[in-house]
Amino acid sequence: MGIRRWIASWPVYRQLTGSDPLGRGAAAKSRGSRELSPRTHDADRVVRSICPYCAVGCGQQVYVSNGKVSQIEGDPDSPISRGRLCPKGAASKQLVTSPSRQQRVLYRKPYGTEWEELPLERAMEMIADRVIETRGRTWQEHDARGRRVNRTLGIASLGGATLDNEENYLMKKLYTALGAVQVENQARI
Amino acid sequence: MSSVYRLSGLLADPAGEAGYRDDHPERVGFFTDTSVCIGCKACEVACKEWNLVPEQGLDLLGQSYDNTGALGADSWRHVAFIEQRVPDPSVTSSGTDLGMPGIGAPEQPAAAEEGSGMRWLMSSDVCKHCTHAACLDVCPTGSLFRTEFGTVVVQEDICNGCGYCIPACPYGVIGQREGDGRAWKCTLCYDRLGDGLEPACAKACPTDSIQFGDLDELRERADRRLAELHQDGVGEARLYGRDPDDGVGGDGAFFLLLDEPEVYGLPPDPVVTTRDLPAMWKHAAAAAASVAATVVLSFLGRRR
Amino acid sequence: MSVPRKEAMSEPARTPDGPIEADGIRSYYGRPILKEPVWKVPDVPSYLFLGGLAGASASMASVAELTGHRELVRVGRLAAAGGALASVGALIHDLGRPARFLNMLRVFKPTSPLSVGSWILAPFSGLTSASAGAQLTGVLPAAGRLAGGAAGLLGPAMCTYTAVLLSDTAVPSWHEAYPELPFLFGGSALNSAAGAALVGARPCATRPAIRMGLLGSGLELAASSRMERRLGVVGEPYQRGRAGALLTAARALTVAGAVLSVIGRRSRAASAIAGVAYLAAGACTRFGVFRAGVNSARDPRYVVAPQRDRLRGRGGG
Amino acid sequence: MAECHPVGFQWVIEARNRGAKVIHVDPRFTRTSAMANEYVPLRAGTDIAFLGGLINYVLSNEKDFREYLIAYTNAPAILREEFADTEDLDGLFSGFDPETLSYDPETWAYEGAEAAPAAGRRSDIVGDSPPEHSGPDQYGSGGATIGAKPKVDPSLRHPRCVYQVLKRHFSRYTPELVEEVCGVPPEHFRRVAEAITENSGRERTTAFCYSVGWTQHTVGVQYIRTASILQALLGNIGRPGGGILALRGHASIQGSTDIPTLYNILPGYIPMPLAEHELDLDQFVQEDAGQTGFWGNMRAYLVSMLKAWWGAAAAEDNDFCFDYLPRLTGDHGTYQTVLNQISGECKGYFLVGENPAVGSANAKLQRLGMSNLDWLVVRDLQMIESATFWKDGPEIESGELRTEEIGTEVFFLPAAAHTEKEGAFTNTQRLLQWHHKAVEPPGEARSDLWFFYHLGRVIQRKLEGSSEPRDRPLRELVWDYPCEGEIREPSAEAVLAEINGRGPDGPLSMYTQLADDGSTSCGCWIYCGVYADGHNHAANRQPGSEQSWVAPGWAWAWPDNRRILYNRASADPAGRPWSERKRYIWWSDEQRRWVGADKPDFEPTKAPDYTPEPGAKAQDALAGDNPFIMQTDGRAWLFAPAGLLDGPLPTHYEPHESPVANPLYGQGQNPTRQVFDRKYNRYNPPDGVFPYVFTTYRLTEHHTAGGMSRDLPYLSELQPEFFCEVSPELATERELEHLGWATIVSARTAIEARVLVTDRIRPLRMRGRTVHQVGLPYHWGPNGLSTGDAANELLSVVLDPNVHIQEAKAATCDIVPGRRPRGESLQRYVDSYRRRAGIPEEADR
Repeated sequence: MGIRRWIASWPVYRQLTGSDPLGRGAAAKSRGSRELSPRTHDADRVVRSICPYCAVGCGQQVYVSNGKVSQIEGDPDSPISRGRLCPKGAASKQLVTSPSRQQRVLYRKPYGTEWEELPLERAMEMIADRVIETRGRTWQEHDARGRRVNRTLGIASLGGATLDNEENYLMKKLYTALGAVQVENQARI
Repeated sequence: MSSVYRLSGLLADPAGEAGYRDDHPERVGFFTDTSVCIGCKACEVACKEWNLVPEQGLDLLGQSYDNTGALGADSWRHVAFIEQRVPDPSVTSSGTDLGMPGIGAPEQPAAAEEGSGMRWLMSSDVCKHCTHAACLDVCPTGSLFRTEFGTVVVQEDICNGCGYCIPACPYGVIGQREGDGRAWKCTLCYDRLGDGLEPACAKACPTDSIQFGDLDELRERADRRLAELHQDGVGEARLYGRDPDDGVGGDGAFFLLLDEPEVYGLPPDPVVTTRDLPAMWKHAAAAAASVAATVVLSFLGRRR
Repeated sequence: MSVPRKEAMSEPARTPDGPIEADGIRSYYGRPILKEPVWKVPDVPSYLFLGGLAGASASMASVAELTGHRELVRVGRLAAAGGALASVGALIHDLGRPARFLNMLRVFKPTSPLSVGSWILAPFSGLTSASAGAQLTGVLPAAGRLAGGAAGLLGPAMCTYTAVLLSDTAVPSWHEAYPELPFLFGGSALNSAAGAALVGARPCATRPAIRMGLLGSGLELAASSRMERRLGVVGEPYQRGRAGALLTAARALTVAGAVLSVIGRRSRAASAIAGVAYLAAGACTRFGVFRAGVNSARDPRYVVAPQRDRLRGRGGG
Repeated sequence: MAECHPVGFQWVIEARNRGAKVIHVDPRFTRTSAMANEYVPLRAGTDIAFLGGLINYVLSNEKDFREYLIAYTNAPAILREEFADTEDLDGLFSGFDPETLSYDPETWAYEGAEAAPAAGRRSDIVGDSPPEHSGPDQYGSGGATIGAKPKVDPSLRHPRCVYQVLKRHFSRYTPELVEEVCGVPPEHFRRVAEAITENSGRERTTAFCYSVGWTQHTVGVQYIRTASILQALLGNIGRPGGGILALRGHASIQGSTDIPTLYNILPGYIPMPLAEHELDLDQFVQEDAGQTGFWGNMRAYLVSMLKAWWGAAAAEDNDFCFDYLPRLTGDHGTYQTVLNQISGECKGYFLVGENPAVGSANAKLQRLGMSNLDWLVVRDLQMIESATFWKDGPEIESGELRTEEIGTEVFFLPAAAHTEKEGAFTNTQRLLQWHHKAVEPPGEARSDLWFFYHLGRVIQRKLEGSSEPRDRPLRELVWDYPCEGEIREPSAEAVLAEINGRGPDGPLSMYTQLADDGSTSCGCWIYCGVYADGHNHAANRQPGSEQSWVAPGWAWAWPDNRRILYNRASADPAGRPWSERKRYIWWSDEQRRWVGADKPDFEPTKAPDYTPEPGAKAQDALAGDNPFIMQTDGRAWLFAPAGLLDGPLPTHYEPHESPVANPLYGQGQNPTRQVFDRKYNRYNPPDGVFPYVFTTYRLTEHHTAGGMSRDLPYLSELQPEFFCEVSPELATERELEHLGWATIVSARTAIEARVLVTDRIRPLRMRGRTVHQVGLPYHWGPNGLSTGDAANELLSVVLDPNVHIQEAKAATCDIVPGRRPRGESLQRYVDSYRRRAGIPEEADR
């Protein structure tokens, strides 16, 4: 049985007994080819997304396998993009799975020459302290001409335009409550 | 070779000829309409993302915006960029001389968009999935094989890197991957086809320059498009690889070009090398017979 | 990896004008249309040479066996086995995945000269090894004779299938040469085998080998001159550069070997030198032909010009 | 468009295949040009002359869409006698004050109508130096308000009616002038003019697409104005296939303007209040409350926003916490901020997915600012140049800065990618599209939502016991979003619900439901309805193939899911489609409402014959044939009687740095542009030292400053390094070799690039002289896989006065073969250029 199967799996045998005597097709098909299936086939889920590059807003389908992004493709349902993507959109998987992506908080001391690692929690506390301190130190109740301004010019922000609306909303809301007015983004540039 | 197993010429059903049963799927392919290619290279990236093709290195080639250079083991799609000067009616009419020498296409594209003074041809090249595929024919291991879709695919679990397919390809498509040793090229996304998906490049192509489908249907579509362009005065438009009677029996991936094929780096009249294989074997047999005869002859006559 | 590509750019492709027009031939920045063979040097030219040597030697040995030229049997068997094994080694070494060399026997493809060649080479190397083994050890002499005889029958095919191997490619200078190349390789194989005999046998035993060398040289020179006359443009790579030099050397060595084999036939040293000349000629022929093909693949002119001519001949575009 | 928005370009190809003519106007021949029927190269920075030429062509050949023009634009309005045009004043409009380099717009008003400053502009302007106060971005999306209905002459014959004024103003913009300024031959220009006018009118429409090639100029706003005038004249606004389409370059750059991280506006284009002695909510809104059009409801929009922010603390008796809003005193834009960093006023900086060390004009200025901070927080996916400037920036290499002497404390926080968080991007056509979360962010990477929510939470905790009045806005801030999962990610949908707004009965569905009495809350009034019925409409995904071509079932457009703005203009004044071919929204007599494939950008049941009662307010004051509902008069403005700082009409000014003089006027440049001539920001004088024009741009293969592309192998290999593009003629003139190196110099610095010699860049002939242009893609910097000098190093900071956007698209330079000097010799090299050009040296460096 074993030997017979072994011989039967020899393509030459298939050449001699099958419909592909020249061994250019059916007889030459390998086990890998017979078992081939696209990796999207076994994805755990397909998540609908939007391309993060330009503002055309192409639809994307994000395939997830084992908690990892395994493929990103255009969403054919999108009336904007009809499933198509440009080179950047097509490189989205590389963008989100890039090995050079930073995954740890890094900290550079004043006058320091190298990065140091810093736990995220600690960084959040330190940044909050800096914000409160700088705000207090640079707070303007009134400007030089006595007009009420209620603000700080000591803190500024420049945001990209790849942020979600909800993120921009929280930023603007928090900054405004902080009295920080120098809040800007790519739209000015 | 028997007439059933043809090595060249018309062949209606390459998958059937390769031993697949009559219920095998229709032959599929690409029609790449370069008249709407915007050279974005989405095809190159989408292909690499799907097929996990390695990066091929950073190298500014200075060939217009083409930094890929050619098809190969690590570039299964390659967008060619060709800058050409063409007459500029607005310049001649205002009598200004831009000092443009008269180089450019020998048959000057009549309908090159007037006024531009130049045109920029872009074309996404890919494996042609020939009806008579030399790479497949010469492959000694059966790694390269004809799929049930009529396409030509390297089986990576088989290839032993003998390299024979590489000089056999009349288009210079297939290449050997450094550090891996095996031969690689476009699979027409064989794995996706099995799942009813279209190849990654065709799916991504923003302007539908790369069209995927049943080959017969694509050929009709291409004929219509060609007629349309000719009607619009784009006389230099031509189909390349569409003719099932050409030297490779027609390409599974064919093109609408706006200049001579060689301008895009394509051979003007490729012929599958195995077309001549029967003749080659005959010559080799004759030569072998000559060798045998010579040996025998040398031992005739005086012993010393 | 970027270095060679950068250097390639210092060729005429550097002009920013897009398609290059040289000699009326247009191209894509002067880039090759074909991929040049990735076959390694010296692996593959050696494989071509050694295969030819082995094939002709095996045939020589078996005819010698029949005609009682014992010394030539010995030299032939050893050269055949040595050549065959070395040629197998060279072939495996050239593979991108040497561990998978057995895949060569996974299918039998008449459309693939390398498949056919593998199916010839595999038994041939086995048979020649067996016969050489018998020769060396004196064990099972009958089996050795049988193996040698069988190898002798395969020998001529060994000499010429490698020509088909090269011709069955898109490489212009190889493909277009398919009518002559088997004769060129066959002739060269004959004088290589003769060369081995001249080196390995005493002058008193080499007379058939000398004749074989002369006939082989004649065949080789005739084939090569016919080839170069017929090929036209794609024949150029056989005449130019290193390839041209190698082939010229091959011809000179062949002639020298032939002449010396005759006039020095009584001298062991002269015969050996003639033999070496023959062997060197065989190697030069394979290396030269190999390199000429590679050069023809590199230059888009050799691809485009004949195809354009063909199209013109058909009255097409 | 093919270059930077390839997937959007599929529709252009589709249109071309159906017979549309595609015209591409650009200094360089791009992938778009390759697909165009007509490519028009022109000198960078001269589009107003080109578009002005088209306007002149339309007017002098009476090619305008007359019915549309009379009914829907302010062409018939009559101007005051005191108005004087640039044609009369050699390049200045009436009202210019040479002392302050600013205009008093009083004389630009309609006759009989007082120009009134708009909301947020009541502060006395005179106090600050004029180039530094806020411009028309103060007016939100509605433009400036005007006080009363103007006198009109529907026959358009009155010499002071807008139509006639326009005609005179543009009469010198002849094809010959276009050639002289732009380098476009008259024959070529005429073909474009004919194509555009033949393709406009009842049966056909023409669309304009633009990008930052129009905005990044010292006259950027006026570029758009010029196109608006042309499109309004041709009747191409509010109609299918028409419009002026901004092709924005970032996934949610529209969203970041709608819900602005911009200093001068609040969500929904409500202006930030300016500093004033006695400013309360009523006063702030006063100017608008009595006004006509939808801005008449601004109090409701603002009060609802204040309720969303300060909840119960915001009440009638405390002006709904209006006082919690900080006040502006001038330009607080990003470039001013950087100058404040250098001067030491600004001490802490957040960079959130932005890389100014490469992406902003005069990148050195940015780095000098950052190296003078107390602390800097950088949030990004990759290690961008703005995070590492202290270590390996160009100033470290040149010896201008030393790492050990930079006191900036730097926090780098890894960000989550779009697949690792959920939220909405607003695309270039105002579509809010939700992206769902696919996977968890890796390691310590977090979304910006997470970062700002938790930062706010920590700050609130730390200030818990504070009695400082300044801390009340923080302590009372509504900041309680539900969190999910192990990393405590705040719910983006909860934030969206707040943005959408709530009333007593739950989620609101339309901004007309907003009240000014505190009974509704709404974070951004124009987004009201995105969460109608508690359903996330941004996540709507009805397949395009299963609905009409307008595709209202896919995502959600602001406002109210309307896909074409001002679409009332797609019907004639009587409400009938202008033509069957171009029908879109029309009045149905049977249904007594507007019908069509889209939602009407109009009150759905306001009949075409509606005439407002005298004294009517807000939208009620607009007639049934006033399509431009955000304007106070409901009309498209050919002439802007108020709202712009640099003139009521566009006119050609040379870029700040230009090798040629303005052929139109003695006034060469925009007189009100913002100039910052100081150390590290010197300008190139118009002499021979910097003889060439350069322009910056993007390539398909990369994304802006490269943070999302230069680290990706598949993109980097496609465009592996920085290069410059020059014509063969310039290459000969300067001995530049294809693929060799070139050094490009401005008064700021010198950079090096590989050279691509290409016919795609063409020398332009104008007035007997040749202008050479150098093309510079600006994606590169020293970090990442694909590297090179940053083109933005070369640019100066000089701004449009209205919106403070830098002139990045036209400047001057010199170009020479070879690589640039390194280390200290680079400074000496640039100094030698400055010396030759007569610019003060940076002596005290």
